[in-house]
Amino acid sequence: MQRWTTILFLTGLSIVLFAIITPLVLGQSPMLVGKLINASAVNDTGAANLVTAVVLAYRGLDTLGELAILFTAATAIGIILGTTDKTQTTSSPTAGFIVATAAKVLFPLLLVFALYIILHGHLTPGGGFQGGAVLAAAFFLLTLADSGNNIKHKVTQVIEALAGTAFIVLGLVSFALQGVFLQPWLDKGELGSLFSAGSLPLLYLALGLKVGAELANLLSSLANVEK
Amino acid sequence: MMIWDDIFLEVDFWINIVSIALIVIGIYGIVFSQHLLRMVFGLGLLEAGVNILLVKAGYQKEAIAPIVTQASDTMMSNILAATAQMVDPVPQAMVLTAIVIAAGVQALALSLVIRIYKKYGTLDSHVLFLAMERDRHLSLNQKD
Amino acid sequence: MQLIGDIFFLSGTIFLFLGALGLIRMPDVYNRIQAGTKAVTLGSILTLMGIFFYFPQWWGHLCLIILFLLFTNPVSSSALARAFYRNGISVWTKTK
Amino acid sequence: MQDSLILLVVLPLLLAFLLPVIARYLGNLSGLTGSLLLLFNILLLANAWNSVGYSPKVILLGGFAAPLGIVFYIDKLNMLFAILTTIIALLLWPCRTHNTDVREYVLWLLLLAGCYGVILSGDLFNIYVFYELLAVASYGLVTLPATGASYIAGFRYLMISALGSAFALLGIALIYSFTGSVNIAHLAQIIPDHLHHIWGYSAALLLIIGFGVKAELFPVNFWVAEVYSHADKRVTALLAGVVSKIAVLIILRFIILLFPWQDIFNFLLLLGIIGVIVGEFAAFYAQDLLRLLAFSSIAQSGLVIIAFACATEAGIMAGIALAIHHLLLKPALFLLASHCDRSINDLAGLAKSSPWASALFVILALSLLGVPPLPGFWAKLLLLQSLMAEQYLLLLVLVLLATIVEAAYLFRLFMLFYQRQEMPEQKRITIQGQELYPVITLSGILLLGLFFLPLFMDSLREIAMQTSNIEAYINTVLGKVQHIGEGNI
Repeated sequence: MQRWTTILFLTGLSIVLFAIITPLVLGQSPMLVGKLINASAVNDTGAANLVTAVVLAYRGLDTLGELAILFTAATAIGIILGTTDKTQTTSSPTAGFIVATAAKVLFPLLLVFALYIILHGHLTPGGGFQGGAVLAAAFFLLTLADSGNNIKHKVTQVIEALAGTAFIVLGLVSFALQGVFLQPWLDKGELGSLFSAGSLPLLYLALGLKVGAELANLLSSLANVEK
Repeated sequence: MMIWDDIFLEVDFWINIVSIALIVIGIYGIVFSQHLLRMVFGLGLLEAGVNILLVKAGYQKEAIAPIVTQASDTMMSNILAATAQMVDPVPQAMVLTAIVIAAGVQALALSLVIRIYKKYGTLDSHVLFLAMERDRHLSLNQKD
Repeated sequence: MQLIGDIFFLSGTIFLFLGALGLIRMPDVYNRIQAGTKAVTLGSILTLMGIFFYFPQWWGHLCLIILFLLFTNPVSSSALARAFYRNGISVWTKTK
Repeated sequence: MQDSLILLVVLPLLLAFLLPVIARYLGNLSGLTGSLLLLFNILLLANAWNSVGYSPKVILLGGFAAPLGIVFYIDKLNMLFAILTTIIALLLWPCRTHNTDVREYVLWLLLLAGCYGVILSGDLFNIYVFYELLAVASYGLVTLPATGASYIAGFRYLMISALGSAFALLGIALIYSFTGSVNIAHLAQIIPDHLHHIWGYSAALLLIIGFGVKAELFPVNFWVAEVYSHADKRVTALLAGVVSKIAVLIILRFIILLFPWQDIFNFLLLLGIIGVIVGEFAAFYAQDLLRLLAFSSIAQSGLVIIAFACATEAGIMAGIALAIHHLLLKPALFLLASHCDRSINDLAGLAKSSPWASALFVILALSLLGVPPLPGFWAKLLLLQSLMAEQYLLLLVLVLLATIVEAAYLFRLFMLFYQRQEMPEQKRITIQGQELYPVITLSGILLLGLFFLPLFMDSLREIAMQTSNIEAYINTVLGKVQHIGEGNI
């Protein structure tokens, strides 16, 4: 009986959702704000990647809030799981030859790749979040390969704090200079070159480091739950 | 028959189907399942379905990715002509935000699941609810 | 040219589908890892080769991606299998 | 001057990011930094209050004109809620001298940053982001007691809340697909006329249900009792007092600006009245004091929703009055009750062991009920007047019936308190210590407010007038650039 009511409910839900969603014809959205942003983004920010212009300039406060949410989640997980700061007294098994070798080869590659993604965020797809995720993966790979080489909690904490502060301070500097928080400043440079788009690459660098440290923190506290 | 052929060959139709399926499976996982881990997975599916709908809102027919590739071409008019044909970048930015938020919430939920499992040794929501009520009564009567 | 690419795509997606199916239907963890790794690796490589026939100018990127896949997929699956083994999950022995 | 209000959001975030590191050097002083920050915020708000004056102001984030970038919208209603949030947060600030976990302060700061962002923001997606920030911080705070029950309550809370957030995001996706904008002022030009059909309604329902989770709206409020009875008392006080009212504030903005349709108002009236009735009856049958207060909080939120759903100026005024009254009163009640966390029947004779505290509790509860000279009466009177004016007579009767039920359980409680029977020695409770200052301050504010009632009513009327002025909102945010690209729809 309960099974049938469940099925009935879900069928009804799908029909309702289908009725709501179907009139949204693909590719014909009105794009009121999008057109305006497309027309003015290059002029306003100097970033070749318009998504970056939206993420960091037009909707910069969303990004700050999102960063804060990640930080909140990491902090709350730290409280819930009670991160034990002891430096691995229990002898957990080593990862074995294959992973250890792979980590040695992959770690520098991943590091370079992450920095590339972060620093070219204003030119190509990618940016602080994606690069930060790769960065966290690189450091977590080291931990996997050699469990003695635990992610240093204190170091990530300092990086986390400094990177987050850097993001806000970059916004506050523009507040002090122009009276507007998170307005792009610095010289916009030549469109498409690495040193362009003013303060956006700096913001992305801070963002990437923050996200990387945050995710590494999160992974290490999930991995170090006392048995 | 022709109408059905048209509908089934539309990409739009299949995107809708996939997103609706993800949303419905996600709601089923959260509302009807008794297992805490399944609830977390359901949450992930639900968020994925909603994100597909959100990013779909920015798509334009025969438009290009919102990145200016001809960097050497510094003529402003050329750049404007290129950007006029681009898809809407705003939903992409919003989905990026939504994904990161969802990741944080799910990690938090998983850590709670770990804690609950360590405490009670089970992840069945009915058993856990009874255990919670029992704990509450114990703590109310024990304070004296 | 594009026909060859389509054939590669089709075979790639078949392998990917089989890998996904194996992930659900296989009886124990080790078999699942097997299906998940081998079939999916082959499927992705075939799909990437299909892309090569559509856009030949991207051969450099594609080669790098394929190399990366070939290098990382076996490593991750071996790490997973090792973790399961160390945690005492036994091998499926029933033979119907 | 009002541009510096952005610091309300930014400074708590900055301090939260820095605190884990600088706490190593500050030690026990690190809790104090948060209090100092809140004091600074009060100064900031007091400074901006005069400059906001009669016309609302807008802050352009990143310096981009309205529909492109994010805007903060500042009027007296927002300022009032920001000030009240700051005051209550300052009173509830968990400043301990020993056994400090700095991460608790961090979560409080992040929760407050989320509150300010939600109150001030004038952008739909930005509201969603800050609402999530507030929600995630509250998940962490709810599980702070680290008991098994608090983990389970926290998990259920997280699941319901995340489901609601996904609904809200779905509503935003629908709205964006139909209009191509997320700026509220811009949407207020488009939605009421161009989306007045089934899709507008579904987006409205999704958004209201989504943000209604924190507002303790009827179908999504069953987390309330568990969470409030298991969480830390200060967190409970903040969630029940401040956060739920902020969520109601968002819903008010939505129904005034985006969905001013009679069907939506009727739907909200229905949800509100069901919430009131369910809340009062559940409180009547509640077995312990914290649960009783939690259910009565649901009922009070329902009253506020009913008042707002009248959608007249009088209704908005009544709703704001009820919300402010509850916002000041509920934290005090929860703090008083936190020491009597046991089944109701064990509270017999409480008045003998702690006469002052039970007297205070009785006065506050009478105000909650709406007994004539107390401030709660005036707020409830406003509600009844606006219901009368709109001819919602059945609703009026139902509200009065719910009040009778409320009176029944509250007076039962008072009788227990003042029973002659002696309390057993080992069960004796005294209410004192750290909770005393916030309780006394809050009840002082409430009772002193009685003397300034006419003044207060005038400014409330002014705020309600400003809030219901849609044209002013649109003109302030979008400036002279009217009707951007409306022809496309």
